[in-house]
Amino acid sequence: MNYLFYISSIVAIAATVMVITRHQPVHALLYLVVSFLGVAMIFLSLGAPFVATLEIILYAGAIIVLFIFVVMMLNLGRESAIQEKQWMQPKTWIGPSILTVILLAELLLLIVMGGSTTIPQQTVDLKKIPLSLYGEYIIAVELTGFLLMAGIVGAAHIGRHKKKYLHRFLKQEEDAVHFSSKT
Amino acid sequence: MTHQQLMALLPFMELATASIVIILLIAFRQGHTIIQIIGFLMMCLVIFTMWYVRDVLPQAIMPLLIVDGYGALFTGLIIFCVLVVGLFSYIYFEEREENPREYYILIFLSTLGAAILTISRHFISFFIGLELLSVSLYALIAYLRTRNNAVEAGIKYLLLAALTSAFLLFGMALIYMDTGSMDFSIIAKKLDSSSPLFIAGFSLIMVAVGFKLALVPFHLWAADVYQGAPPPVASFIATVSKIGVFAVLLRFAQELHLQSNHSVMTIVSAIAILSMITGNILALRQQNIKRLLAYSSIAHFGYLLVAFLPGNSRGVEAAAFYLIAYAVTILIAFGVMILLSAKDKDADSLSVYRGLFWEKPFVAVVLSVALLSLAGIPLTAGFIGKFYVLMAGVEQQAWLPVIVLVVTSVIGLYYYLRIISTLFSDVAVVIQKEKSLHPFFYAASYAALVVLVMMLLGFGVVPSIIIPGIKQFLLIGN
Amino acid sequence: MQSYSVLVVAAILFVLGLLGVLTRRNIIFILISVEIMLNAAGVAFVAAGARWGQPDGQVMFLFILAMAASEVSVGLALVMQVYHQHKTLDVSKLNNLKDDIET
Amino acid sequence: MILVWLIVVLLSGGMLCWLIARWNPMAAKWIALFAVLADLAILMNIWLQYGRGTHTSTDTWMIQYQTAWIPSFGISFHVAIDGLSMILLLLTFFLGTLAVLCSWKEIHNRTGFYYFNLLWTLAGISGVFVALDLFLFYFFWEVMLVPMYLLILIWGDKNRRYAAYKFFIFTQAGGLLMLLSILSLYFTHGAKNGTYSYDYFSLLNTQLEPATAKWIMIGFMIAFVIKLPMVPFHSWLPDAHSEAPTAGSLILAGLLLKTGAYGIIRFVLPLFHQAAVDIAWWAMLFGVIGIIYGAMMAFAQTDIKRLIAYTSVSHMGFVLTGIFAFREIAMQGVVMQIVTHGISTGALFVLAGMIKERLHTRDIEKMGGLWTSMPAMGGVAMLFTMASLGLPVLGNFIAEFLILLGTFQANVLLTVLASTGLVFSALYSLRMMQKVFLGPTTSGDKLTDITARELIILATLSIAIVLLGLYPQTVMDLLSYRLH
Amino acid sequence: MQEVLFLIPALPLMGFLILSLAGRHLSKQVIAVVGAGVVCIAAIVTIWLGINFLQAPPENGAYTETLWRWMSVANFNCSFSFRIDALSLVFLFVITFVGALIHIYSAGFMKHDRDYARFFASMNLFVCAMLILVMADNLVLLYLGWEGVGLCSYLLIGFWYETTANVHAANKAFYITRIGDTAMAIGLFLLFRELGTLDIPAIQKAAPEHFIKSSPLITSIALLLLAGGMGKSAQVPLQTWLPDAMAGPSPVSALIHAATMVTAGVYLVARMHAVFQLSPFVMNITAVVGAVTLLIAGCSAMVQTDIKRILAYSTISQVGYMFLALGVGAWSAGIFHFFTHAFFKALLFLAAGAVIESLHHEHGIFKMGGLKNKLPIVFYTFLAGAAALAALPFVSAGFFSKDQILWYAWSANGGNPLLWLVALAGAFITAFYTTRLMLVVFWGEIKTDISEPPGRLMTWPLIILALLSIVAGFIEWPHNLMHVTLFSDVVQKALPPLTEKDIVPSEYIFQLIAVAATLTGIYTGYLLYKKNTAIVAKWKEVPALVGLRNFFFSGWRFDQLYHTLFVRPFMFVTSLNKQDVIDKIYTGIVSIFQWLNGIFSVSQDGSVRTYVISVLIGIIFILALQFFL
Repeated sequence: MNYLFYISSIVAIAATVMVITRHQPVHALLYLVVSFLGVAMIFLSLGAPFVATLEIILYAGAIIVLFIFVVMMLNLGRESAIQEKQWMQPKTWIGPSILTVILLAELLLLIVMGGSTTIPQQTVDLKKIPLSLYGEYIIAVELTGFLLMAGIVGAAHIGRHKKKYLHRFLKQEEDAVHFSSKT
Repeated sequence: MTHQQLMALLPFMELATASIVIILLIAFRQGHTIIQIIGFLMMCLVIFTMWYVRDVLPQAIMPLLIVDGYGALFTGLIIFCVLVVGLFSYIYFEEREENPREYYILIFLSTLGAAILTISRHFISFFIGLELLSVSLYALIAYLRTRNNAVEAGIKYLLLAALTSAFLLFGMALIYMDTGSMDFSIIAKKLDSSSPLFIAGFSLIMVAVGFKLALVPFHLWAADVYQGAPPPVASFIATVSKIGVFAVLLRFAQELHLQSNHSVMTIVSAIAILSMITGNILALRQQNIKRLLAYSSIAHFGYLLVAFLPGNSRGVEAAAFYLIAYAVTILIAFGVMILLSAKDKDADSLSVYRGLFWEKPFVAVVLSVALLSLAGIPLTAGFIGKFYVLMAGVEQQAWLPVIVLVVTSVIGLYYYLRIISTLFSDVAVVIQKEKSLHPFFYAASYAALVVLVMMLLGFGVVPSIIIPGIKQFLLIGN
Repeated sequence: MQSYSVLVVAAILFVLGLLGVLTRRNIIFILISVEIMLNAAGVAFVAAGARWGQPDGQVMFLFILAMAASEVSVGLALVMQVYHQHKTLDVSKLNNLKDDIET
Repeated sequence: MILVWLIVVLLSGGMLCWLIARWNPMAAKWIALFAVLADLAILMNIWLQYGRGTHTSTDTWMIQYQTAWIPSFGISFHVAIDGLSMILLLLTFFLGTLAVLCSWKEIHNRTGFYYFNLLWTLAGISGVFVALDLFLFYFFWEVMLVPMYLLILIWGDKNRRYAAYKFFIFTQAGGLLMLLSILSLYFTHGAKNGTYSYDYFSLLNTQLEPATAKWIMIGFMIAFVIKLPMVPFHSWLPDAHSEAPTAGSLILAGLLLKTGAYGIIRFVLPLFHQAAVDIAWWAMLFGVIGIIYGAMMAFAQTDIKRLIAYTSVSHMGFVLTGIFAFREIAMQGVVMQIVTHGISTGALFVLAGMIKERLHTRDIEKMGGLWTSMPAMGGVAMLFTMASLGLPVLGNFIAEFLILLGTFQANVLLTVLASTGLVFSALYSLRMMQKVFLGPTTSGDKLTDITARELIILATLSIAIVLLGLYPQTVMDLLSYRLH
Repeated sequence: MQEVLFLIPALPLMGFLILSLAGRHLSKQVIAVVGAGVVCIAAIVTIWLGINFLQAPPENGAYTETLWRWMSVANFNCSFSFRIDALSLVFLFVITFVGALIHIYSAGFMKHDRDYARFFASMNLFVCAMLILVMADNLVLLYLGWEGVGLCSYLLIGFWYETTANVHAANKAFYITRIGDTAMAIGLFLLFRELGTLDIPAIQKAAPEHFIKSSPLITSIALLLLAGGMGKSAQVPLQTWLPDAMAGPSPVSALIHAATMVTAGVYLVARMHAVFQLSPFVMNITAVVGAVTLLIAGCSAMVQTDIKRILAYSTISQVGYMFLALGVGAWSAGIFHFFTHAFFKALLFLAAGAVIESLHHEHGIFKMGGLKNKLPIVFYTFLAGAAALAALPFVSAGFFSKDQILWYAWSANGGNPLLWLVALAGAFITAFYTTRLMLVVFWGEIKTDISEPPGRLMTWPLIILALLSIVAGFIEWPHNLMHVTLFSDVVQKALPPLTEKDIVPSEYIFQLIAVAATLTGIYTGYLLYKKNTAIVAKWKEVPALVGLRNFFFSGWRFDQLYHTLFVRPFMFVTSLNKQDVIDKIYTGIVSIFQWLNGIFSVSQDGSVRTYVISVLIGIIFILALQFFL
């Protein structure tokens, strides 16, 4: 299992590096899928097959698809790639990189200082998950429902596409102008 | 779940129900006014229920929540703020051509999130409450999406909130890894206070909390978001969201006795000092009232952290009182702003307020009182709040933060006085007589302002009317 | 397997996500990077759960998942609005709200 | 209870003025005048009751009133008067009456709000002079600030905003430090004695470590010397005085500055006696610096109100020096100085206001020879100029003489330096007189001499200053009510 | 008897109050009656009191009256109380009597002036203050009078305030005397610290017991008091104000700057003799100051061209004689000179005033001339005064008093041949410039037309004073000539006895020398200004002499010296700091914060990236904190 963990970790990290360096949105998203798959393998190696599956289905499946959908809808292709390419000069990433490396170093130092214990190589009983979900954490689950509702309501309102009107009575005039300019 | 636990949870359930009710109302195509009134009634119901169930408190709903006096106090405060915000929102949106219906759903949901924060005693409820609050806020901030910059403010808030949520989660994970539990009280038992993992985890959690409370150096969003958001939402962020997050932080600290942890206190003191300094300095020359209030709130939460430092009952009382005073004050400020806002432009530029006293003396005086309260001048609740905080700080002999508090308050005076002097300056702008508000709205908002100002002055002159109440509430469950 | 090695991996992923947030201009990329960070936090939770042999880590992961989903949905809706209003997803163009220093 | 009424009358009078001025601005003036006079009458009554007779009881307090205010903090509404308070309150209502009178014609707009602020300032000041609970004291200390700020801000001169800010921020800065000190004292006392209280009498018995006492005292001192003002902290004063309306300057110079001196006498000395003794030399030194610096600044000014303002700095230097001499003679002198400076400088500000009303300028370079057209005003001005330079017969002489006489026993060198203030005061006073009233006539148009209303104000002040110079014993007896 | 003491100062005070409060509504006649009347009554009361005093001297040598308790704090007590002993009586008499004459004169002199009431009010106030000064029972009350006369002097020098120069002169007088006053005040503080009282009799009594003779303490007290006296009495180096003080009307010069106020210093020293006697060093200083002053002022008087300035310098010089006398211990001689000087100097000023008034306010003596026949009364009275000033033997009061001083300058215990020599030179100089003045003004040809001769109101006082200038000296004769010691008998009661050196040359020799000096002086004047005016003209071509003349003319350049030493630096420093440097500190703090605001605002650039970096830096900082704790 250890090998599985290390290999999948390397895959996940490498794929993540690719995600943040690709110019093409779609490429990046595909690498992200790889990264998620890697993470799923890590979960597996940690004895959590259930979340590994969820990782693949929901993250790699649903959320990535949502992204791809938006990318396609907004037709982000070449233009955005060129723009990112221009942007990705050393001077733009070198500063943040140094800072993040410092943060990483600090985190690693604290983690290592925190000592270590061996993670037991056994799968957590799958039953326990739904039991605790619908047992002690039932309120959290219900709240999550509200969280999702908030997301949906919010997205529905924000995503609604409406022209800018100063006033509803001006709508028709503006439409007329719009029309005349077309013809 | 026992009957009593259900009773204790009743107010929160009502909050949740309220959002559903609104959805149903929307589904039945009810108008703004109906929604508003129903929402208002629901709020009143929540407060009433809270009063009603206070006898069964405290009730722990293991492992996630504990409804005790502390939670009830802060929830009550939150609900009160939402009540006022709701009233102002009604006025605000009635004037604008934007469909305000989803707005109320989101308001209720985020209130629910904040309320959950006040009673959570577990990382999961902490996290969910926070997210419920933030996700609703993303949409609320960008609610007037067609207006310039509302979307920009929304996306800024979203990106940073999500980022800091990740920090929060990572921090929680580290602590979980360290202690094997996400329950505050169990963490407290298992905690080795000098554990590096715990410190790292707490630091990361502080990022998220600091972000929500707009503490330096996680404060940069605040001004932009206040400016871009509709004033009622900005007031909501300034009050409800911050109260909720502060409540959970305080509970977390109390449960874990963080105040005795030297490194944690160093972190908090550093943040407090930085916030006080930065907030006040940033506000010095700001011409936009919304931004100015944002900066001042940065400073105020720095002050509040000074009350947080001692970790004794006086500190908690001080924090509670300060939050009450602050919330009332900020609501007045935003209320005035909403009242003065024109249809297509919020009254956020200082020039709108020039010579307001001679045009609308009542509003100007109200605003002045609020500003004096923010500045901590006697006769106002803000003074007692600041006094309380100082008292807590001095008692703990936290001299450095206390001195910084005093010095920065002096700096802060400058910009509050600047606004006041603008209000009283001579050159009165001819206020364009647009379509004035419906008389009812005027009456309602004036009444609200009067009540708020009475509270502000009442708490300021006779704080005894509220302090015993706070103490009593805080005693429940302790 | 040592617990810290998982945490190290999670930290690396987390920091990579952070780097992505910092270096990318496209809002979608930034959202993606945030997702990476959340995912990293999830890894840490699952590892912690595994260490203590509790289901709580995995339960937390589920909540993270839900939160990520709702966040992304609102986020993408905002992205659409941004694109419609600004005709660009360049985050550095979104700086109308800022301090105007009076002189 | 009667003491509460003193304040309540002013507060409610102020509110009433504001409300009624909408319909009848004239009524507001009369209400204001009536309110202040009522207070003056009440106080006189108390004085006659308690102050005159030989006091046989050992209790130095004439009247006390105490009721709980914020019991959870140990804060009570505790007010009381002794001789010192009585003197200062009499001064307050005396000058308050004149302030109302001299605003009679000067304030044309927003009359009601003006009198509201005026009365509230007076209320805050009287509160400061009677408060015996440290929290209450601080409360009033700040209460007098806001209306004064508004007085300057709204009815001030051209540069009023700047002056108002400066005034407020300086005072508040000191005030907050004082608050810190009050809190420290509260907790130190509580930790020692187990009872947490802000009450003056219980705090009096606090045993403090020398280092603690020093720091706590410094907080108090800074607040008071800013108000006083002591020299490095004086820079708010010329601006505030010169921009304020006449009544504002009168109250600022006559009363507000006195709260600083009062604070030192009432709180710093009894509460931190040893610490105060330790810094006495420095305090006296700064007092002397103030005397000389203020005088030199006054000499250089061309703005008449600024000039007078700097003379206040100089005169208040005497107060500081006198207090820290720790001699009874000097202390009597200090109280005399407080009273007489209030009257004489107040009168000078009133005169400056009258001149400004007529000439529309404060620049003394543009004045000259005003005696020709306004001999009566010139005469009064001469009187108060002489008072300001400490001419015998007038009250200020008694004050300065006693202060110097007392301080001489404490420190010879500093007293000698302080005495040079007598020369300096002659320099600036006569320069002012020369530039304004003497010399060739510059204003071509005939100026009206003082009117009947102005005459009442000036005559009252003149009589007061002369009486104080000839019968200072009245004040001294009143004060010794406290000292013995 | 004692109960009426208060009337003496109260009468002029009443006059002041009436005139200052209601003066504008009264006619000039009423004003004159009130103004002069109160002083006359005061004079009558004084004379009556004096007669009583001489006939039946009170037990302890003084009348006292306490009006009310002024201040009583701790161990400091002082009352409004008056005390008249022989010394005070002399001063009282001069003040009220000469004062009354001058008031009467003024009624005529000022009759065309607009501010008639103000003039009399100020004059009355002056008399009142001066009376309080000399009647005061304690030093605080004395100080009150002391400052009061300073005020009146200021008011009256600047009486014609519309001329800036007059106002400057008034200010100058006030400033310089204030310096002396301050020194004196410090002296009082010191006295009080040592003795615990400021009552004059108590001091007289306690001082010899308390102080060690010649101790630094008593020396400093005496020096400080002397400094006060020097300021008021225009002694070097505080003499520069007096010549400028001539800007006031002539009666003012006569009353304040000749007869009374300038001798306040003399009074103070005499009054505080108990203190001065304890410090022989300070006595010597007093004598030296007097000697130097009389010489310096005399030299300046020789070359002045303004009639009043000549008289002013001569006043300084004569007061110098008084100081000299006091310094050498000839107390009564000093007071006697004050007594005679008051008459003849007041006379000279009044007469000069009459001259000036008649010549259209012309002050320059070289523009006068030939007035001998035009203004006969003025001429003869002036002549009497001049004779007294020049100390013409036997026919003038000045002779008797000055002769005594000359004699004691050598023979008294504190005396010294050098002092005598200086005094002698002074006598010569005095005679010389007096002659010069007389000759230039009254002889020669008429240079300016005369408007109207002075009326009777003005001439009668002149005549009375002239008579007194001649006869006043007869009450005290040099004892080798005729043993008349009416004056010193009286005064001596209040003053310490005179001690003389054991071995001195015969007094006759001194008198002869003095008379010779005077006569030589008169002759020199006659020679240079009447007989052979060419000599002076020739001298005017010698640069060294012209330089010397200018040096004398400018009063030995004291003004310029003070100007460069004190005035200019003071003006410079004050103007430098007009904007208050300390204020700059605060504005600096404000700018620092504004600058900081600018710096901090940079972080609010609206870019999400900046915000994230800030978060990042924040967490890095917080984590880093852990490693350092």
